[in-house]
Amino acid sequence: MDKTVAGLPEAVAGIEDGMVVMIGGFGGAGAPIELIHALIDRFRATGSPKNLTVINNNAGNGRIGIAAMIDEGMVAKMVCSFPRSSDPRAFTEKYLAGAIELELVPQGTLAERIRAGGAGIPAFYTPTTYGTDLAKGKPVAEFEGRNYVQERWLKADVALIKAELADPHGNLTYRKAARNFSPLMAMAARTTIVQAAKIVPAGEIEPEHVVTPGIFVDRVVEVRDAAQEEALIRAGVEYA
Amino acid sequence: MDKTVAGLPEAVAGIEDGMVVMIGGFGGAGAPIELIHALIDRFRATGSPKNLTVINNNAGNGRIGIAAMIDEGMVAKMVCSFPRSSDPRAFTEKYLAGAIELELVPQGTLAERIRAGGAGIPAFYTPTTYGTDLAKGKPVAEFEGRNYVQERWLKADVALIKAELADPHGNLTYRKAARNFSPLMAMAARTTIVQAAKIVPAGEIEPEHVVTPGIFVDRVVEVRDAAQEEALIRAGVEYA
Amino acid sequence: MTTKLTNAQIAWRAAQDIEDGAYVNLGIGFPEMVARYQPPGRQAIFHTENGILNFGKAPPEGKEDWDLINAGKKAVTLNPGASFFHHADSFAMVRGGHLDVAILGAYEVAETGDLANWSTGPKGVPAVGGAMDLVHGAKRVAVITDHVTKDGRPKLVRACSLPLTGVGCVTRVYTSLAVIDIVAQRFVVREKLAAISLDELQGLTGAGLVVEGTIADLVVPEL
Amino acid sequence: MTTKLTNAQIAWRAAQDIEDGAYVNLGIGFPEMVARYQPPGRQAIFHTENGILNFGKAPPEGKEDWDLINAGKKAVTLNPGASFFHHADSFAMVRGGHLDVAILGAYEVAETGDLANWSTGPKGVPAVGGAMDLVHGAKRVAVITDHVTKDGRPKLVRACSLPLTGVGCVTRVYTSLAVIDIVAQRFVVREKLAAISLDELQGLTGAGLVVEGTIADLVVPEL
Repeated sequence: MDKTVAGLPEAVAGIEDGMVVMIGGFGGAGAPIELIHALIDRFRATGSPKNLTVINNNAGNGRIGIAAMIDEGMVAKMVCSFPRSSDPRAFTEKYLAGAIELELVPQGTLAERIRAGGAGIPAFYTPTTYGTDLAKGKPVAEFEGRNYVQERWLKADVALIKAELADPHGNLTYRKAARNFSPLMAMAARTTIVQAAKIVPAGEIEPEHVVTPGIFVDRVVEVRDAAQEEALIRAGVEYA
Repeated sequence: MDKTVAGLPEAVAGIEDGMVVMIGGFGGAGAPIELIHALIDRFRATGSPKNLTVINNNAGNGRIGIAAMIDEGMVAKMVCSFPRSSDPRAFTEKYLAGAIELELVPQGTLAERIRAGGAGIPAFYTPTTYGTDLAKGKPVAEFEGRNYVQERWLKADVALIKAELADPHGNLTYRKAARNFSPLMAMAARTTIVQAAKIVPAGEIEPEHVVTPGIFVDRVVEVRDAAQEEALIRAGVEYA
Repeated sequence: MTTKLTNAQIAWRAAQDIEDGAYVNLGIGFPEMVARYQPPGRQAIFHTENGILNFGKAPPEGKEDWDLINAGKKAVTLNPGASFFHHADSFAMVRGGHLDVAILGAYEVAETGDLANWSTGPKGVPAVGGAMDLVHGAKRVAVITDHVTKDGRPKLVRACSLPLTGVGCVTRVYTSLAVIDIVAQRFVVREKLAAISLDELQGLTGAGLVVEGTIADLVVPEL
Repeated sequence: MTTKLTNAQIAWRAAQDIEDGAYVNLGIGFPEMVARYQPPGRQAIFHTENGILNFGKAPPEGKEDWDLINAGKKAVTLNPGASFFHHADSFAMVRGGHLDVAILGAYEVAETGDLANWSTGPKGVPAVGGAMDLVHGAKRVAVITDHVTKDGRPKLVRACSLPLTGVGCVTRVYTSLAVIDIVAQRFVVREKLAAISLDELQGLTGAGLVVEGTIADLVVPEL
């Protein structure tokens, strides 16, 4: 059992045009910048993958990461809760020009829909959005005198995840609030690709401390000294 | 913020007739024997609580724990997936005599219903039980060409939980497979009562290693050298 | 001198109602200010949607850890007894009724308890974040807001004109002029500034005000 | 000499189809035996519903840790790379399609893929455990079973007479006489013991057998 791959190009291999890609991170915490940039490199070299649907809480910041994917024209649709950031120009421009689609999902519903995708729950009811514009067209039902909206699972072809420790089985831990959506996305994707700050031998992560069990992970690549998105933004870095 | 209570009687105070009580544990792993026996002590002294609905994976073993509650006549209904054990006499006798009600729930559905109760999800769809006797009377729906059964959340008035470490905020860790249903039940009960092998100062449990955040916990009592149910069963211990 | 509270004073007043040991979520922006005014001797536990319980103050500038942020993406620190968890667990806390108080900002609040605080209309890029989740589940959903808009129109109204965040979810409103409960779909005035009459308050409010018993003076310190 | 495989030999045959690195759940009882016969050079990762991935063999008697048990409540050990998780995550692995193989016992299997393995009827105390969850979600749901009941009646049938565990869920059956796939609601014979004719096998089966191409000999070692 060895899910480690040698480098970033191998890690992002097989991501094809039109795929649905979940990308971990909330703001800069947990953004798998190196995996994203490896995917951009492939797009620049081969013209693929494009027409991607990207699922993330936000819709990119500045000129790196998801924003750079959008700038490159790789993204056809964003599914997110908050397509704003300190510098949302990349998404905003394309959106206002009608060049990118947006599915706006409340943050908690987004998390629960992804979990449902990973857990084999095709639909569930939530009070969130009942009576609002975002519930339009969705089935509603009353339970115990209160109204709820039916929401559907979200699944992906691929998840790109940033972890702290990984072992060759794909067991993962995360760093602080960089955990956010990543354990859920790892469950909900057909192929889960992880960049870890460190790969340790099997058995070194205490079984009680594993946050994402290896069954949810397909590939692991070690990226030491990975960039933190927020730090790059503040430093004005551009991936161009 | 100090959720610790001095002793077992204080820990189980306020559990009243007719309440729904979730009890952690799968087999002997995670069974909060001392909390259960404290509740039995109160019943013997006061005649209360009785007419309880107990939610647990099993329905008691031997003459201790939940089996002893059943023998005492405290339990009106069991909600469980597997009312068998190495010695299921207590439940079996009452059930065959029509003196106790049974709601049989598949194990994964039981877990998911409890999680739903804790997460504010009143209903969800699962493939489990579709086309079987256990789906009778439940709504069904088709999603993406496959059939699913609608299941409802499970909530409780009280959860009795066995943890390994606790801090005064109620943050918890568990020991090995004794984790099982406990983190879910802690979420789904109005009052979550925990016996912990050790109470440590706030900050001693690494924030990354907390399994149950304190928001889900109401009372914590330290029970050093707690009994392990399976060990008691094998030793032939009876709580009588 | 204008006869109204500053934002800091509104936040201070809201903070006085947070009990010791309460689990609290403060919305991004103005509501975050409430944390500054916890009464002495009381300790609230703050929740942030992105997966932390019991976070503390901002770190000194230059000492930020950008993996340790709140829902507003501001750097925070941890208090002893903190914990991390993923987004589904975090919103289980929200939606599952585990928070004691959520304090949010508002564009409009209706006497029905409806809240509009996420969209000012169809222009631009819509963004909702956790607002629609937060209005459900907390035992008490309170709003802090100026009593009127910048151009003087009422923010407390009969029915919201802007897109709703949630239906019938708000139970108390702390404004720059008054503390108002929503009871049985009516605005019930609990406190108001002594310098303003009930008639004046009614004139600045877009729905009928109800009085039950006496109205206390809304008294806050200089801040 | 009876011309049929022992349980150990059925388990051995099932084990040969488990690929290196597969995530596998073995039902309680007879299916647990499959773990003993992993082919050399292949490492399967075993999942148990009560919250462990990558558990290992039973500990020596007297060395049991009763907090470290499998779904059958037997003491187990951990292999390097193991993890613990709660029941909702555990059944997310099951229901969410993350297991490669689930191997279960059966009272009856129908040519439609329906499985009956949890109840022999309304008498006694019903108990279901994780059986109904396990038949959904694993990429491959296989059954190991004697070909006929103790009193000689077919266990592979047109339609189950006992209460169902799941509808259309089984894709392969390893019996004491044959290896049979369920394809388009028909039993397709892939392997059978050389000592038994297809007619004899049909005579012991409660639904029509289909042949696609050749039937291989079912060959297993002495065990």
